[in-house]
Amino acid sequence: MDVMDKQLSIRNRNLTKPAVYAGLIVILSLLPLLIKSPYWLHVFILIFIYIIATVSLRVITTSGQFPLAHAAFMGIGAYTSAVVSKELGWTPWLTIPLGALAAMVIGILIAYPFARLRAIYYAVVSLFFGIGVLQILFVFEKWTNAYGGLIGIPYLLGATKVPYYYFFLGLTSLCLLALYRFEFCRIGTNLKAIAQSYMVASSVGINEARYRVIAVAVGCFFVGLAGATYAHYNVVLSYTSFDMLATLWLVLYAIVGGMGSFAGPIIGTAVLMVVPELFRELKEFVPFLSAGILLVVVFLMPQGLVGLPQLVRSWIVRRRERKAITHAS
Amino acid sequence: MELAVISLVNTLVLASMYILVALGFALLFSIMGILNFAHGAVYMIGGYICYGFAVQLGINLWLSLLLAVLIVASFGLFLEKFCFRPFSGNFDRTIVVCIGVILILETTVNLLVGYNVWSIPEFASGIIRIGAIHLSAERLITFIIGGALLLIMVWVINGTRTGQQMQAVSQDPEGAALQGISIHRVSALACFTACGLAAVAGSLMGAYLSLTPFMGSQMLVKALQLVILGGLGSIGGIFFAGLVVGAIDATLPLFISGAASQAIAFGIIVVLLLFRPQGFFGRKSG
Amino acid sequence: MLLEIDGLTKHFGGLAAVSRLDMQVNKGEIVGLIGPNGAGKTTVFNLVTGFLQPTRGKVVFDGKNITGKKPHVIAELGIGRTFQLNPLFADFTVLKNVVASFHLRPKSSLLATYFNTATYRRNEAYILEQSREILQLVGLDTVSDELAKNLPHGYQKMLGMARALAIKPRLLLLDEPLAGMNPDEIDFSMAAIKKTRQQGMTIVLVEHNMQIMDLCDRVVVINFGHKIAEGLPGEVRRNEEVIRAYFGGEYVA
Amino acid sequence: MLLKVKNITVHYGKSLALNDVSVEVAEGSVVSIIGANGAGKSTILRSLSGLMPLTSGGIWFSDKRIDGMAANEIVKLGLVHIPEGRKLFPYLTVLVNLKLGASLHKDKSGTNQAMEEVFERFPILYERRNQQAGTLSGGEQQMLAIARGLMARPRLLLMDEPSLGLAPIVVDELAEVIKDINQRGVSILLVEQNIPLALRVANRGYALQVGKVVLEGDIDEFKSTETVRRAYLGG
Repeated sequence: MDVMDKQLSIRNRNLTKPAVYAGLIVILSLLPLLIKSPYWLHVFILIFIYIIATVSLRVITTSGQFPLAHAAFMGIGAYTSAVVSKELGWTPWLTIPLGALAAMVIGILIAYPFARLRAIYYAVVSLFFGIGVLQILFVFEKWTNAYGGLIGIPYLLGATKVPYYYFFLGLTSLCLLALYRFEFCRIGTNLKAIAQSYMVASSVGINEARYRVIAVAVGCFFVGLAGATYAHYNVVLSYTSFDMLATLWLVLYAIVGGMGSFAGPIIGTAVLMVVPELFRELKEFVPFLSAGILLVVVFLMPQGLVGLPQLVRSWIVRRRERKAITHAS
Repeated sequence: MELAVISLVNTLVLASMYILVALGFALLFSIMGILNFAHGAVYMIGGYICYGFAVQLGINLWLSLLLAVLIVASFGLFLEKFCFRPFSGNFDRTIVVCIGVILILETTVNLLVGYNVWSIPEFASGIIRIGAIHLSAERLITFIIGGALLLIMVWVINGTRTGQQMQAVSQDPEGAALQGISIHRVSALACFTACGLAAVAGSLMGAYLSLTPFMGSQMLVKALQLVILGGLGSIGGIFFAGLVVGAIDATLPLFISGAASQAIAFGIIVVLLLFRPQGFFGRKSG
Repeated sequence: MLLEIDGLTKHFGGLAAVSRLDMQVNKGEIVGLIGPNGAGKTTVFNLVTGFLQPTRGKVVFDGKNITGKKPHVIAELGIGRTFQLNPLFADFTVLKNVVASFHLRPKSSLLATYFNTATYRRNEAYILEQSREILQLVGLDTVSDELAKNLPHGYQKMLGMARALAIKPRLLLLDEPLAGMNPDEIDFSMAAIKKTRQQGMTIVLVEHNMQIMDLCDRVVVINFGHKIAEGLPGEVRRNEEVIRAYFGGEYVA
Repeated sequence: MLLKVKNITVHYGKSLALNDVSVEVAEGSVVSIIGANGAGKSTILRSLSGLMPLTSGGIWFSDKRIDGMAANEIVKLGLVHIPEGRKLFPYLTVLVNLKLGASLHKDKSGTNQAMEEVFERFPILYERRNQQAGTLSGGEQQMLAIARGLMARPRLLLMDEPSLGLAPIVVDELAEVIKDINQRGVSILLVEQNIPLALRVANRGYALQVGKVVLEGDIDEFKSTETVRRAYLGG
């Protein structure tokens, strides 16, 4: 099995992977020609946005930190951009980067004190932070209209779906490219080193605190970007999109897809968002479906959905072996 | 004066309910290494089951409470065996399992009774007068039941063989197994108790306030606050943190508008934890 | 003098794990730090490398006071170490363990790293070459593509040493380098230590296995945090207090 | 034979921890296993008490096969393991630690009697009975670990490095305690790095090297072998 994996991964590295990605982008680019339903375009656009969010979440986890405030940072980006463009009349093209930067700055500010927390302490304290920071929306009710929902946010590209579809397809591809490079250069290696053993990492001179902060800064920037663009696409914001439950869903997308690989969160997001839409007629029974997916993955696929091909492969091999044995005897 | 007494009573009521839920949550964490994110949902269905028996089926209220507790506690046994034991100590996968459980419970509630706000009838009615002070009997009974259960729990954990075995497993599972203690039995018992306590709190809170689908996640956050603030593994810490959080929740809104008080409450907690990551009474480790 | 430890003391709760320890290490020496289990040897290493803060006392490295500095700063100054329980970058390959440990020299800036500049690529190519050399030195070049967690115990120990060498240290602290090794691995590991020493490395090592004494220029014996003897390996072996600490009263001849 | 370990092989993750090891303990004897750190000594005890699954081989305790049984089931048979590092319950009192040692025994009078005997043998534990176990000194903790093991009323006591971190004078005391327990009818399988202690109390010895038994024999013969002298006494 090991040999097989190695061959496969070598082949992947050379040609298959880029080809697959290019093919995927071509197919996705052609999709609006086939799908005329604005509803389905909407679903795809949301998936693109959430892919940025979950992949940026995973960046932070590669450093061994498990943040449970990621949707709140998405909210920081979204509300910053929405409120500034609405109140000051700035163009979204300017406020979107501003929203992303706001998320990053707040991320950096908390990352320093949080760098002394480990494991579940980090997770739980960041969870409290996420809930608390969201309460600030209610304090500034005048601008955020947090209870009723913020409306009247300027559109980024008008009211039709197709331009957004291409915009987000491009943006998400760029973000993924940027984050991919981040993970697979020495910076990412250092983050993974810290996650595996922070003692060894610091004994070879890696500044643990600094790299943990870098991971958070990058993760928060990209999720802030996702939030800010979402604000000017959806043009209505509700705080429930960014609360604890929303954070937990982001985490679920990543875990169900598979935290161990770059592709995991992408696959997890796509599957967990598309499947409920496919079975929309089931209405209030849909959550059972989602729960079913969660339970199937957690019990049968320890590596998440990305581990499925290998699982199937090893299952086939085992079956073949069993057959061979019965034939022999 | 009156304000002070009211906020004191409210503090005690809230604190006793928070502690009931948090104690169970802490038991599961220290014995199985499970952060049970579904504990809030378990608390919620406790309330809804009690409501179902008492209002929809018209059964005696106290009997309904008892039935709700038994059903939810048995559900705890199921959770232990099929959802927690396979993933003990694995943070990622327990989150997934717990959210699966939350989804199933919440959706079931939605299908059966809908997402409207309901209320369980009062367990006691009327006003009790002590001098110049007026207290609702409902609050008093909630506090008395909560307080009594907590006292019983403290006695069980510290004074009985079973409780000592629970502590042993939480301090050194391998050491405990070598003394012939069955870790599975202790885990199952902890889960049974934890879910039962949550159901009591859910039913009482459903009468004291009301039943909403959000009560679960709100209580989950409280339980997390208590357990982390008190210090993992410290029962005294949970009680202390319960009073602190209860006081903040009962008192701050009297002075500052709701949202700001919430933000400040979380701010206080985050800052406390940054200075003392092991909580008030935490044993120094990790 | 390369390392000077002066009155080093560490209390855990009320107990002194290390008590007023003085110790010097000269350039080019191999010094053995020995003592029974629980004597405080690993604590000394943790104090020197910044993983623990001393209660009192001073650590001077190459004329510079490094007491209380962060571990990564001390690594940067040139002290490399291994760990007793030998944590690894378990999910990296053997080669990547060493490559990842080449964090300090040569160092690329964050931006150069991210944008894959020519300098960064040159640095990484150099690092790859150096890493292979180090693996050859410790005899792990044949398993460089294995995942570290799949290596046998003895190999993992040697990988720990390879990793410490990757920071190009001037002082190497080895915590039980021979523990859990079979006789062949012990011979091999001792040879590797000798080779590093011939290249001019200064080494302090903690070990139970008395075979290691043959390698040492000088031995410091501690028990319950106190230094009880110091001297040439031969002298220390005959020291009554040392024999008592190790074997109990009965074996004092 | 009270205990028969036949050709057991154990893996720790993917690496081989024990390779075809056989050990026997006769009723009433003290058997010592010596070897360096990482040789697999603790692994033997951990497999015996059900903490570690076997890859192959079998274990018989008074003619009953016990490999594959759960740890708490094995204790019931009278095979009691005092683990390395003691594994006390540090935040419970000495008294409660001792009571937990008798978790399996339902009869109160038997437990009380065992408790009396234990206090008689370790008066210091009686003095400290209401103190948290974590606050005892190293030597006292080791005595408590042994006492807790005795509370289970063992037929065979497995001791893993009881001398770890103890001062020489306490080690002497420990040797006396081991001999005394043995004289009262409990068989003992001792794993030690402190070779003199191991050789002093045992009737029979095994030497382990990287997961394999390289030497075994009755104690006098065992002691006199060149390998033992050279490898472990540094002479």
